[in-house]
Formats: sequence, C-alpha cells, structure tokens
Amino acid sequence: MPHPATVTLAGAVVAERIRGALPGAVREAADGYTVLDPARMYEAMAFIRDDEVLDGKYLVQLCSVDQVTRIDVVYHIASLAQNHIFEVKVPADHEHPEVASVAPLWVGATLQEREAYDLMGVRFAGHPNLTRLFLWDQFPGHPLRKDFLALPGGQKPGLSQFPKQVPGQTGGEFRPRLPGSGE
Amino acid sequence: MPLKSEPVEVNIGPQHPSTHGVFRMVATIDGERITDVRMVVGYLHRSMEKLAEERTYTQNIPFTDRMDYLSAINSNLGYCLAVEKLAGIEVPERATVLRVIFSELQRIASHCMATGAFINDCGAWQTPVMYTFRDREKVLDLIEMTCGARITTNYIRIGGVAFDIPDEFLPALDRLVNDDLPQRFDEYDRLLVGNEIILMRARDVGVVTPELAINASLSGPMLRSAGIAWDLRKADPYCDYDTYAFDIPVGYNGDSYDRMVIRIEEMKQSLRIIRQAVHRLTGGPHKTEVPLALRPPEGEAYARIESPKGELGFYVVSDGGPAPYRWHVRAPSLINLSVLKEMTVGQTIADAIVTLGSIDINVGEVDR
Amino acid sequence: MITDTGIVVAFYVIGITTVASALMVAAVRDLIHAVLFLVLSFVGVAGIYVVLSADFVAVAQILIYAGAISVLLVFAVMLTPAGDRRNSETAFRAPAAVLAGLVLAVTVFVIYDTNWRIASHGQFGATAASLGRAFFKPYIVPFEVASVLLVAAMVGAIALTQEEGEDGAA
Amino acid sequence: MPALLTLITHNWYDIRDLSNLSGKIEQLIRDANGPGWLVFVVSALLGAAGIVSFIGVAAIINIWIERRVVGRMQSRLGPNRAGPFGLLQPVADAMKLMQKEVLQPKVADGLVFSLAPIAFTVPGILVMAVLPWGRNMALANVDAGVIFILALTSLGALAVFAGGYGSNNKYALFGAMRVIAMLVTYEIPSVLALLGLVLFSGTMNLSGIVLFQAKYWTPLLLVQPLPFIIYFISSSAELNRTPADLAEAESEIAGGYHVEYSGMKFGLFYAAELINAVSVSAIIATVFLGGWWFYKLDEVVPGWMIFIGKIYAVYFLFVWTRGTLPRFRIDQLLAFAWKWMTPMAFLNLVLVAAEVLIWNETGVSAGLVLPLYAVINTAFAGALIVAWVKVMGPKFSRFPERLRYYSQIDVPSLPAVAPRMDEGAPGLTEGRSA
Repeated sequence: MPHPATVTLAGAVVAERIRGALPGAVREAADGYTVLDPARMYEAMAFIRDDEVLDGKYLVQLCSVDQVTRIDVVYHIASLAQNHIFEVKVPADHEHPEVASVAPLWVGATLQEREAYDLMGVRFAGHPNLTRLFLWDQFPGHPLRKDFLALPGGQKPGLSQFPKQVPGQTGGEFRPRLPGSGE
Repeated sequence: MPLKSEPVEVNIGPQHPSTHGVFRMVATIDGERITDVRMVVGYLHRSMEKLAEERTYTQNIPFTDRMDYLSAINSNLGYCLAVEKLAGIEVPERATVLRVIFSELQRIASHCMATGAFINDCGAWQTPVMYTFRDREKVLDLIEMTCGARITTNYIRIGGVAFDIPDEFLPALDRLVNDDLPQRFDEYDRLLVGNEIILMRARDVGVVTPELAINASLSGPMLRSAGIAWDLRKADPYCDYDTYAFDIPVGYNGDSYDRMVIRIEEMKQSLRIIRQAVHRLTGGPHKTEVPLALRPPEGEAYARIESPKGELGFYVVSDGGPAPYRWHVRAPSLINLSVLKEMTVGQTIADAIVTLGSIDINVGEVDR
Repeated sequence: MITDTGIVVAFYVIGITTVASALMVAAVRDLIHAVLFLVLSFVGVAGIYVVLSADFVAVAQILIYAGAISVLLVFAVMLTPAGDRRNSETAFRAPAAVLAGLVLAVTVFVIYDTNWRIASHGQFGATAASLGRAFFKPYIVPFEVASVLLVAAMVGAIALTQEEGEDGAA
Repeated sequence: MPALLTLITHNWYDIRDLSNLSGKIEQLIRDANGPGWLVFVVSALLGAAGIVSFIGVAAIINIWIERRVVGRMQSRLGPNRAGPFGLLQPVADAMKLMQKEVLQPKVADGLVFSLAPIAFTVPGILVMAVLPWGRNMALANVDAGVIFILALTSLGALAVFAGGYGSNNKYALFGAMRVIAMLVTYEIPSVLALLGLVLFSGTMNLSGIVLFQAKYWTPLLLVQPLPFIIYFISSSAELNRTPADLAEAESEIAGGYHVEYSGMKFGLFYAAELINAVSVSAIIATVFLGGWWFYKLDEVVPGWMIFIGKIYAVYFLFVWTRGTLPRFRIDQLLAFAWKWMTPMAFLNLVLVAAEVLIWNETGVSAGLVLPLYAVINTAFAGALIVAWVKVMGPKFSRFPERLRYYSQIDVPSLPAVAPRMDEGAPGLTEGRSA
C-alpha cells in the first residue's frame, strides 16, 4: 500500500540513487532538489523513469525559471505507485538555452516543453514539433524572460512603490524592445 | 478499385458551438474518419505568469479566479496553499473547514457544467444542460451569498478565507445538500447514465489506456476513468482531507462514458464531504493576519490540489521581494490535451466532438 | 381529339418545359446544374403522364426517377474528382448537334406518318388496380424475370465495390 | 337529439364539411353558365387557399408549440414575453428573419443556392393536397395517394442536397452528403410500412383508407402497431429531427446544410422543416389514426377539426423525441435502418399479406377478425423488437457494471509506454500556421 501522504524525496537521496548508476550525471544535490549535468541529462531522466526505487513514471510538471545568470528547467517527477515526488533541475545557458527534450520519455512533456520554448526561449533538442504554443510565430522575443521589457537595474515597471533592493531607484517608463533586436 | 478521395482539412473552432471556448482543432479527414488532428491554442493567452511577477502575492489571487473560471475557488485554494507552504503560514481550523466546504461546492458546480456540456455535445438538444445549469445556479447562489461573486469569487486568501459565512448560509447549505441535490443526482442517474443513445455514442469513444494515462501525466477524471485510483485529496491530503470519509470512483475502460459517470459520482462524494465538514465548523478566527506586502523567505514551493479538471499545481519561487520571482501553474486542462490525437484519430468527427467534451477542458486554464 | 382546352394547354406547357430542361442538361456548364435540370425533365415527364390520366405511372415516375435515380446521379457526380466537373469544351460540339438534328427529324417524320389508334376518352379511373392485375395475370413471366435480373444486379454491385479484405461488416 | 346529430345537410352554411361551401360556389358558376374549366380552376384554388392558409398558420403555431413544450421539458418556461403566453414570439422571429440581410457567399453557386429552400418547401405543401380533410373534402382525390406521398417525401432529399452543395462550404457539404445517405436509406422502411397498410385496407386512395377505418370502427394503429413504429422512426429521420438530426447537427457540423443561409432563405428552410413535420404528422394521422373520422364525433364536430387535433397529437410525439433524445451517429443510424427497420418491414409485409389472404378467403366477419389480428400483430411486433435487441443489439449491457469505489489510492505499477515518435509526437505534427 503506498504511503498515506505524499513523501517529498530529499535531493541527496535522489542524487545518491542516480550517482549509483550514472556517476557524472549529478552536478549538485540541494535539500529540496537535485541539479543534473545538462550534458548527461537525457540518460539520467531515462534512468529516473525506469528505476524501481525512484519509479519516476509520472512527470508532474515542467517549467523554466529565468535566474538572470542562467535558465533553470525545473522538473517535478512523481511515482504514483509509491506516492513520492521529487524535483530535478537542469541549468542552461541564459542567452541560448538548449536542453535535451524528455518528450520521447513522457508524452505529457510535449505541450509543456512547447510552452517553455514559447515563453522562455528554451530550445529542446529532440522535441518532435518545437513551435510556439500560445503566441503567433512572428512574436518578437520570449515574454517570460527577465530581460523582456526590462528597465535599467532590473527594476520591473509595475512595482515602483515597492522598490526591490535599491531604495533610490525610481520607476522608469516602458521601453518595448523593437522586433529583431531582442533575439 | 479503391475510390480516390483527397483528404479534406476541416477547422473545428475557434468559433464552434462545442469547443468549450476559443479552442481550435484542425482535423484532416477522409470521408467521416479523422486521419490527423492538430491543436491550435493561445487565443485566450493573457500571459498571467508574466503579470504575476509584477504584483504582490495577495494581488495575484484574482488571476487564479480567471484561469479556470468554472472552479475559481479551487484555483484560489491551490495558489494560497503554495504561498502558505512557502511562507510557513498557519491557517486556523475554521478557515480550513470553510475552504473544504467551498471547494467541494465549486467542484459540484464545475462538474454540473461539464456533464451538461458533454451530453449537449452528444446531441441532446440542450435538455440536460438546462437541468445541470438549474442545479449549478443553486450552488452559485450559495457561493454568492458568502463570497459576493458567483464566478470570480476571490474568496480564499493567504492565511484563511476572505469573509466569514453569513447566518443564513448554513440552513441554506443544509437544505441544498440534504434534500435538494441528492434527488437531482439520482435524476441524472436515471436520465443520463442509463440512456441508450448516450451509451452508444460515448461507449468506446476516446479511449485512454492506463499506461498512456500515466505516461502522458493525465490527471483527474481522465486518470480515474482509465482505472487508476489516484485522487490528490487522498494521495497528498491538503486542508486535512484525510480526516474526511469519502470514496474515489474509478472507471474501467477509460472511454468518454466512464468519464461522464465518474463526474456524476464525484458530485455525490462531494455532498458526503460537505455534510461531514458542516459538523466540524468550530468558532475562532476565519483567517490569520498576513501583511499586505508579504515577503516570504527566499526559496520555492510546489503545492497541488485536486481541482475538478485534474491536478492543479502552483510552483512559486520567491527572491525575498514582495512579488513572486517566478509563478508557474500546472494547468490540468493543457496537459490532459496531450493525448487528444490518440483519442480522436481513427474515429469520426462526431466522436472527436464527444471526446473533446469528455476531456472537459477550460480554455482559460489551457491558455492562462 | 381531346378538346378540353385546359388539358391541351397543360400538355403543351409541360411538354415545352420538359424539352427545354432536357436541352439545358446538354448545354449547361456545371454538372450539378445538369443533374438538377435532368430532375426537372423527369418531373416534366411525370406531368405528361398526369395529363394522360395515367396517375399511378406518373407517381411511380416521380418516386423512381426524381427520387432515386437523381440521387444516384448526384453520388456519381460527387465521386468524380472536382477537377473535371465541368462540361468542358469538346471539338465534337458541331457534329453532335447535326446528328441530334437528324435523329429529331426522323422521329418527327415517324410521328406524323403513322395514324395512331385513338383510345376512348380516358377518364381519371383507377389505373393502379388494372396495372396490378396486368402484372400478375398476362405479364407474370416478364415481371419475374425482371425481378431476378434486379437481384442479380444488386448482388453484382455489392460484390464489385467490396474492398479486398474488408469483411462484410465494414 | 339523435335526429339532429345525423342531420347531414348539404346547404352551404353547414361548415362540418367545407365541400358544401365549394360545391355551392361551383353551382353558382354553372348557373351563370361559366366555362367548364373555370369550375375546375375555382374549386382547385379554393382548396389550395384552404390548405395554404392552414400551412401558414400551422408553421407559426408549431414554432410556438415546439419552443414552449421543449421549454417545459427542460424545466424552464419557454417564450412568454411577446404577446400573451409568448404567442407573438414566432411572429417576431419571422419578422426579424424577414428584415435580416440575405447573405450569399461569393463562391456559392447562385442558382442552386437560392432554389434549394423553395424546392424544399414545395413537397411539404403538395402532400397536404392529397389528404382527406372531411368526408368528401379531399382537394385531389388521387387513387395512388399513398405512393404520391412517398414520391414527394423523396423529392425533399434532393432539395436539401442542392442547398448543402450550393453553399460550397465544408460543413454544408457534410450535411448534404449525410442527408442524401440518410433519406435514401430511410425511404425503404417507410415505403414498406405504408405498403403494409395499403395491403390491409385494399386501396391506395387515402379517403378510401379513412373510410375503411370508419367502416370497421378501428384506427389502423391498433391493428398494425409495427408499421406505426417503423414509419414514425423513418419519417423522423427523413425530417432531420432528433434523434436523427444529423443533417444540421449543431454540435458537430454547426448547422449542416443551412449554415450559410441567413435572412428569409434560412427562414424558409426553417419553416419548410416545420411544414414537412406537419405534413408527415398529417399523413400519420390519416393513415394510422383515421383522419377526420372519430367514431360518432365527426357528425357533430367538423371532421377537419378532429383531423387537426390528431395532427397535433402526432406532432407532440415529434416534439417529445426532439426534446429528450441525444443524437445518433451517422453509421449507427444507417446500420439501424438496414439491419433492423428494413427486415422488420419485410416480415411485417409478409404477415399482413397472409392475414389479408385468410380474411378474404374465409370471409369471416370483421368483428371477430380485427381484434384477433390486432392481438397477433402486437405480439408479433413485441417479439420482433425483443428478438432484435437480444440478437443484433449493441453488445454492451444496458447498465454497465457500476464504478469501483476506493477509499484509499491504489495505483498498479505499469510499464511506461513508449510514445509514437515516427510521425512526430502525438498530438502536434506541424507548427502553428501564421
């Protein structure tokens, strides 16, 4: 019988399990999540899915976070049979993010990867049909990136009354990026 | 001598009576049979995830109403649970019970809409929709009595609920739950579940195998109709759902008919939950005080709930600022659509419409 | 001769429309228009039967020709690829017209040459019963042969269009 | 009192039989020694005026009846704003449609596009000419009446196809092809069902059938229930009414053949559907329920009023099925016609022929024979239906096994399926077009 409540596996447990099979795949293991090496990411994901202990057969969700210096692709993977869930991150370069696609492993990833490509610009190698999901093809740039419609000092236009760090910073006006210059 | 017929591409949507919103399905057909389906979404994309990065945590709650506008309270609940998990906020007992009551009421309203629209796609000339909408109106009246709004309720706040229930709420709820809706759901059983023509139209239409259901990370009635007993209220209990006694209805062969019957059974289970929840209503505050410009500590949190459409998850990343650094929503409607091709290719156009109705997508949630 | 002016007027009106729509079938460009004009000519022929007070035959004509055979023609037109659905220009227009004229001349000559036996003034009697008795008394053999022929044709049609490997319950 | 009842007067003001009125007018013309054909033309025009006025009013009233009755079935009121009880609602709809602009798509085939609604209305009205409204109140007492009706209902198919093909739109073409397939399929059972009745009553003349029913005091519905069921289902298919309204299935092909029509052309199509519904229910009322005859009542109450009452009784059946039943799929509909209705109609024909033969040979009095035949036919119909459901019916049980209930989650460990990667990930082959 699976556990009564979902167990969140610690990053170390998942990392140790993956290192057992693929030594170089794990880059770092924080408490809440595990960071995979982008180069060997695909076999690590395949291992996660087919391993009996991790049993990652259910890809809960996939999204991308713009960490200014890099773009993290975050995967939440779960096993329904053993009712546990864990988080895996794959860092990618900020200007030209490129990550191996997991669509061949999980069918559910196809649409979520297209959404990540459409809104964040993360290219997924091996995705059967990587095109924009929501926006039309000629849309300039990828809206969810922090540098989209950005202002000097990374200050976001909407929150002038709650300055982020720099108290002296004042809100600026919108400067939409002209098409062609953003990509 | 095979007849030469060139494939025709037919647009189903975005203006189509039964695509449940602005959703376009381009089907390549040979005669009546569909050979290929291409899905086009994005007509209702409001880039909520970008907007959410510019507003405080409390200001983001109204976005969740407008995502799945048929089950707004469930979306509010999902987001507030994620923020409370991130900021470590305790929710008083009374607020938790109120949250359970209202999310179950909203589930009944959403399933009423789904069942009615599904039968309408099977061709019953608006009759079942009228019945299910009549019952949905009763539920919405109750919600309006407390939250002030029928659809975009914005009722659940971080740390509790917005308003306490008025005095006439409990008697009205008691009347609705104990002597009004039960007969209605028996009426649905007689009118819809045993209906011969719906059996012929929906049986073995849009079939999903259990393996494909898990691999395509389906959730909600799609998963349970394939024979997998998975309900987040039991698997990952939030708002202490594990203390309530209720069952998960599970289908057999993952077709549209099972999904419809599952939704009707789930409505009955929701009634059971509400009856138990009403007895647990204790005194005490209905919410804890949360600063308006809440600044949760750095970090991230992923919380998920069982919304009527499936597993609705919120992944919130905080950088210590008043606004979420990243705000991502796991939309069950979008992910349930990833098997649209498996379910519709090979069947006729009429079946594709029935299948789409049985998936019960909400385009506001698909496009966000 | 039938002197009742109403019937004579009706006969000429229906006759002219029938012949005109038959001509249009050949002349008109679009195939579907041709089929619709053909249906009009079928109904016209039925009208002539009514004028001759053969009520059962007229109604049978509408049921069979205008109802069923026209649908057959529509299916045939639908199955032709959309490309060549137009009466395209052919070099044989002139010779075909001449030939048609000649055939018309011969028939008109024959009509005027023979002296037709004028039947008694037909009243609008019940022709269906007499037709039925005719089918089953003197003309029983041709009736049965016709039915056998039709069944054979139907079975042949089904066998012909049966795709290889497709079982009966396709 | 009985003397008054049987007082069949032939003077013109006796409205129980409107033929007295037209007879009087013809008499006037003959007295003024008008030409022979004028009498014929005048009586034809009088009859036609009567029928067309009934059709016009019926089309309006039917819209109101349908919307109110279906409204009540859906636990709502139905139109009650325009006029008392919403009676002016259909008038408002008609006027709204009249002043709407009639759009015609540029690629549409002009001639066919505008001819279709007219061609679709004509058969519906013509059929009424043959039906007997009173003892000698049939506009055209055609001997081959039943075949005349069947011929006209088959013409409707072509008109609907012309409309669908003419508007040159994918959905309309869908609707047109479905209509053709459906109407051709459902013509055979309806022909055979009516043939059974003609065989039984001996004449094809509709007045003759009504007189037969009057003579033997039994509406043919009681004697032959199976043809009634067959004719009702096949005519509801030919009328494109639920459960077989595939031609204009709103949820699938969004309006089917009249998707491109607007304004009064659409109005004509919509009215033609109602007129056809009225004429088909009139046929059923004449042939199965005994037209203007109702035991002794038709001496007192005018025959044509009884007839209109029966028309709306049958029309209620159509509205009832439309209000409650979902729609068949096209292949299920056609399979139902070929696999059940046509064989049943043939079997019924054989049985009726045997009964008629026995009745004529033995010369038994009708009082004994007809109740006997009624019982035999009803049993035969019941047995056939039950046998078909057992043998040929869909194989799943009427109430499938109830759902399983789990109090705890229980997920079997299943192998991960390899998605089909050959023609791209399932669901999304090409990119979004611009």
